[in-house]
Amino acid sequence: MKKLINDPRAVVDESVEGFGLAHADLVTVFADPKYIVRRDAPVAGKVGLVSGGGSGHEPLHGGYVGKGMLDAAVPGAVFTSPTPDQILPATLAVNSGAGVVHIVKNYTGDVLNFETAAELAQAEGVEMRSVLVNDDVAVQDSLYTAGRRGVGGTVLVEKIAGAAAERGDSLDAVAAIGDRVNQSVRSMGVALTACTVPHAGAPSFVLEENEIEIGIGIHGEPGRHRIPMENADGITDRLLEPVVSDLGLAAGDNVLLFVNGMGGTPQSELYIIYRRAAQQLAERGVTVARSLVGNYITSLEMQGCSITVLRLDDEMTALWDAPVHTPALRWGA
Amino acid sequence: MKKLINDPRAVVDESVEGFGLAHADLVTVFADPKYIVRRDAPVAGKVGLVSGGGSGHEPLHGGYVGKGMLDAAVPGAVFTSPTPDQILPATLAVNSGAGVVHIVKNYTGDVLNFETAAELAQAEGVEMRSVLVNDDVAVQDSLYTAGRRGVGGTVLVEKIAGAAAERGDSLDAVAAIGDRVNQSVRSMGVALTACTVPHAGAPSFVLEENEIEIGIGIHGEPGRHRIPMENADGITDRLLEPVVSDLGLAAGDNVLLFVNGMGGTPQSELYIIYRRAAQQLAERGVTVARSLVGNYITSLEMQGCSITVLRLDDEMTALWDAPVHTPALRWGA
Amino acid sequence: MGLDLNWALQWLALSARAMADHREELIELDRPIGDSDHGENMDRGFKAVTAKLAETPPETPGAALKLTAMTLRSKVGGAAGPLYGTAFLRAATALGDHAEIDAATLVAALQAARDGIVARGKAGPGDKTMVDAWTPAVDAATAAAAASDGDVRKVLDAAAEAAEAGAVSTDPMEARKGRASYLGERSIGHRDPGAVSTALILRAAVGAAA
Amino acid sequence: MGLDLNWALQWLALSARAMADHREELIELDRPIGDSDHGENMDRGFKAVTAKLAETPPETPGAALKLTAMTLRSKVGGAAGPLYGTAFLRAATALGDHAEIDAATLVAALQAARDGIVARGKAGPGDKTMVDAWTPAVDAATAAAAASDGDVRKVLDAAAEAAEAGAVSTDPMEARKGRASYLGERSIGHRDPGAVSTALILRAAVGAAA
Ligand SMILES: Nc1ncnc2c1ncn2[C@@H]1O[C@H](COP(=O)(O)OP(=O)(O)O)[C@@H](O)[C@H]1O
Ligand SMILES: Nc1ncnc2c1ncn2[C@@H]1O[C@H](COP(=O)(O)OP(=O)(O)O)[C@@H](O)[C@H]1O
Ligand SMILES: [Mg+2]
Ligand SMILES: [Mg+2]
Ligand SMILES: [Mg+2]
Ligand SMILES: [Mg+2]
Repeated sequence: MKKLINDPRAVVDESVEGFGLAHADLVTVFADPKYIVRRDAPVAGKVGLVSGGGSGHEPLHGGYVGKGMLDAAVPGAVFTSPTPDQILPATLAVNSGAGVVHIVKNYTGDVLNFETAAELAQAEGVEMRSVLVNDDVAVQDSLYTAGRRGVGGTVLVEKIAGAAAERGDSLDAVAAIGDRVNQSVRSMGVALTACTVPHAGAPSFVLEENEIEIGIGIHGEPGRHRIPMENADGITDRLLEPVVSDLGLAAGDNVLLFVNGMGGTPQSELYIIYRRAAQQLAERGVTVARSLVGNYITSLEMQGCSITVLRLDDEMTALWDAPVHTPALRWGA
Repeated sequence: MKKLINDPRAVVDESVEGFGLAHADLVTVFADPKYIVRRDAPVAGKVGLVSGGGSGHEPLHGGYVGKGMLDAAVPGAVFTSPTPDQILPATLAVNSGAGVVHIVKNYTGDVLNFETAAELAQAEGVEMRSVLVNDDVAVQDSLYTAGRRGVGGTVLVEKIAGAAAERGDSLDAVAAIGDRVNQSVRSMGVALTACTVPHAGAPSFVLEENEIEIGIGIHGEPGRHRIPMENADGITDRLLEPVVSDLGLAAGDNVLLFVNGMGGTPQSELYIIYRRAAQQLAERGVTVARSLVGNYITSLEMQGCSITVLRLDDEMTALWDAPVHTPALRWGA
Repeated sequence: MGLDLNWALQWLALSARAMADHREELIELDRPIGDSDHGENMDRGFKAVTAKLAETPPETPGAALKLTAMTLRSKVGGAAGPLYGTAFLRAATALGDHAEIDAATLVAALQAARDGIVARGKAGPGDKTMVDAWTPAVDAATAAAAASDGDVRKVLDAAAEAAEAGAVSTDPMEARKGRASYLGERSIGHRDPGAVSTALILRAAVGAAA
Repeated sequence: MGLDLNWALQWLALSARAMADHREELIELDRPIGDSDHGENMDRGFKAVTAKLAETPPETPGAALKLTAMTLRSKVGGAAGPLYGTAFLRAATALGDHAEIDAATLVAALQAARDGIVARGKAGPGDKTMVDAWTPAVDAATAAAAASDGDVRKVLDAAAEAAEAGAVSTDPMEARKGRASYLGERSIGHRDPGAVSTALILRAAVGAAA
């Protein structure tokens, strides 16, 4: 394990400190308990938006704190959800009185810790809502399981719900649009290599030189199955097909196509994936109205990518286009 | 070698095609000969800015085509400078009559090919200037050698010269500010792992599990020397020290601190490097007035980073802050 | 003779030592079917518990468990933090402010812990989680309390042994809850790390009573 | 008897075959002291030359070399593209529109090629570049032309042999030009890929005259 780190246990502390130094114009970083808030929080009259989760997915979530997106982000240890002791003060810090929405990726740990924090915040008089993100079609959903994970769709939920909050939507409206995005978005990922959690010291799984792992999540966990290496077009089709069919996409639909790098894949390769996915969608009569290509929700240095498709309506499109000014996503502001 | 590619020889073709599909609102992509121009080029009365070089450094240069930065980018084969047959039409396409500046990283191949293209363009009546970028302090400069390479500083030259062109500066003025940035910027890089050129099929060099390569360039070439692995703070100091002393930084100086990922290093680690570098500069009484952290000039999937420091004056700062709207760098527009 | 404050403190100290000693093992168990952090999470959590207990010494076994619950909840994160936090909190409530714990109270506390985990995590037996250690432990403790003459050591021992067997029993299960559920059939053949940490904690309770 | 159009076409065809056959070798030479692309660049370039010659057949040796120059310049990129492009262009100019090339013209063409490379790349002997193959080749060709009875085959053979020795002579050199110069002392002990491709191209010229 070779990493640009000092003490493996200080990775999150030092990284978030550096992040705070680099983006002091946009965010304020609290060290203990650790959370990141928008510099001008709480914004009077605005619904607060808080997300968080294990670290190692940067720029998610800290990179999305700022005007038009999150009011606060709560980073846990690497791949470990944060604790209520962090989530609660972050929630209180961004509550202007209009209430707070938690955006929670569907993992047992995240759900339980945000749940506890929400209860505590409610007990302190904050009106709370939560949006659960579970867009990963690699996981079979059922009443009896932990259900689908939240992956790439999270970025889109945060952007669009963030724009709704910024334009002054009510607590219920912000939560509703977040839910709507979640219901309209699906993702699927592939790993070419595993990643190594700093405190674990060894990779989470091992892939042979000619193997890839299909249906991986973002926590260095193995995926659904392992197959021999294929070319980019073949892999793209494998990822896109279940996304398209689960969404029930049809000719005439407008979508946002998001090709996400897992952290260790060159941008040039992401565009090769994007090319094929865009061609395949075009062939089905689906219009790619908006796109996003890059490392936006990562799994440390993992090589691989995920494809996320969001079925757009006019409101979502307008909210996607609305100004955003965060360390990792910025336009119109 | 596991890569998200199809035919190793089609990597640049397909990647640039995908790039064009994803950013059709900003750029127009020509396939053969291959070059990328700003959608609204040539911009009447504006000096044209063209850069280019081998592919594999994405988002450099295509990602910087757009308002406030480059008018055209010319991608060569992976790690191979483009040819005059590409550079010439790109140059002609962005010439509005106000002349064109070539921004060229100092590599023999880039210099020779841009030189030829500039001669041909001049023969067709285009007024030409060129700015040579050679900011890599890892390379000993001398009259008798190929001289320093152009690395991280290139991004800053392109942004600042691009802003000067956008505000209407003359051909000479744009070239002059480009030269001034180049004279005020220095960089140094480190690799934790090598990268693999698709058509070569094997890594350019091999590092043991406890070795790192100091003073690497961006073409997967080995660096100046190999040392045992160190922690992030130690590595930061090794990179920063020659940059600071070559620049002759003194207390009271204002700088832009740019921590760049080589493509395969997680963002969290880049912030750990940024933290130390910012602290070290602060200790010397140097003010970090602007910052940039991320994968902006890469070497495929290489793990590692580079540190670039630009000594700012008021004009450079204002030009840095000026609006930019490109696929990879965007603010104020 | 019942279990007192000393036992509780000793139990938590031995649990902390077990988490430190088995940190790597729990990480390794979490690697193939999880995210390689369970050992790190539990070790970090119990180190914090040790510090907290030294900082503000509790006066009853129940208070000790409550402090443990709050600390685990605030320091562990992940799935294990809230689940163990709830377990210790419910157990603490079951103990009330008794200075001594008899066999019946002990069984009630174990049952409350297990029920808390199920209430929070919604896992049932056979889902390949720590519930598969807790449930046989509660059943065995109940039986031991009924069979024996109220010897708390026998109750503890029965619980630990059943939890250990319960942890082993997760090997052939296909996970339906927690991170391992994402693997579906591929989770078969691996032991659940949370079930193993549960067995270690219950074994520490036996050691503390020795 | 001099060298004619057939020789020129045969030379370029054999050069293309040599670049394809030695593609991996040239990549491997470029790996430790460069960027692993010289074999790919040369192979791509000469494949394009072959296609171009078939597309628009030239009528003189000079025209064949000029077409080669333009194609290499437009297809190779990197350092090698402009350098070989200039070399072939200067050689073409030296050949003029002669249908047959005698020994003196051949030497003049080789010299013009070398001078073009030096003018563009500013490398001198000992800088560990293709100049270290071209310069001894030109010297040996000059001597062979003077010594022999104007036998172009002997001139070509002397040039190729000297270029091969020149390529080997780059092994102990410390690079001062091109990418290898970034390595400083670490470039010592490696052979310059451009010097090797030069030797291969000059050896192809011998084969074409056989
Ligand atoms: N829904 C659940 N109910 C009971 N136990 C669970 C549940 N989900 C996970 N667990 C337990 O938590 C353990 C994992 O804990 P840990 O690795 O610390 O958290 P995370 O899964 O968030 O990384 C699993 O081995 C399992 O025993
Ligand atoms: N300044 C120079 N003068 C002469 N030859 C040079 C010069 N620079 C590089 N070369 C030659 O070019 C070769 C490298 O070519 P190639 O690998 O195709 O281009 P690049 O170095 O741009 O990747 C070197 O081996 C060397 O022989
Ligand atoms: Mg975890
Ligand atoms: Mg090259
Ligand atoms: Mg875990
Ligand atoms: Mg090369």
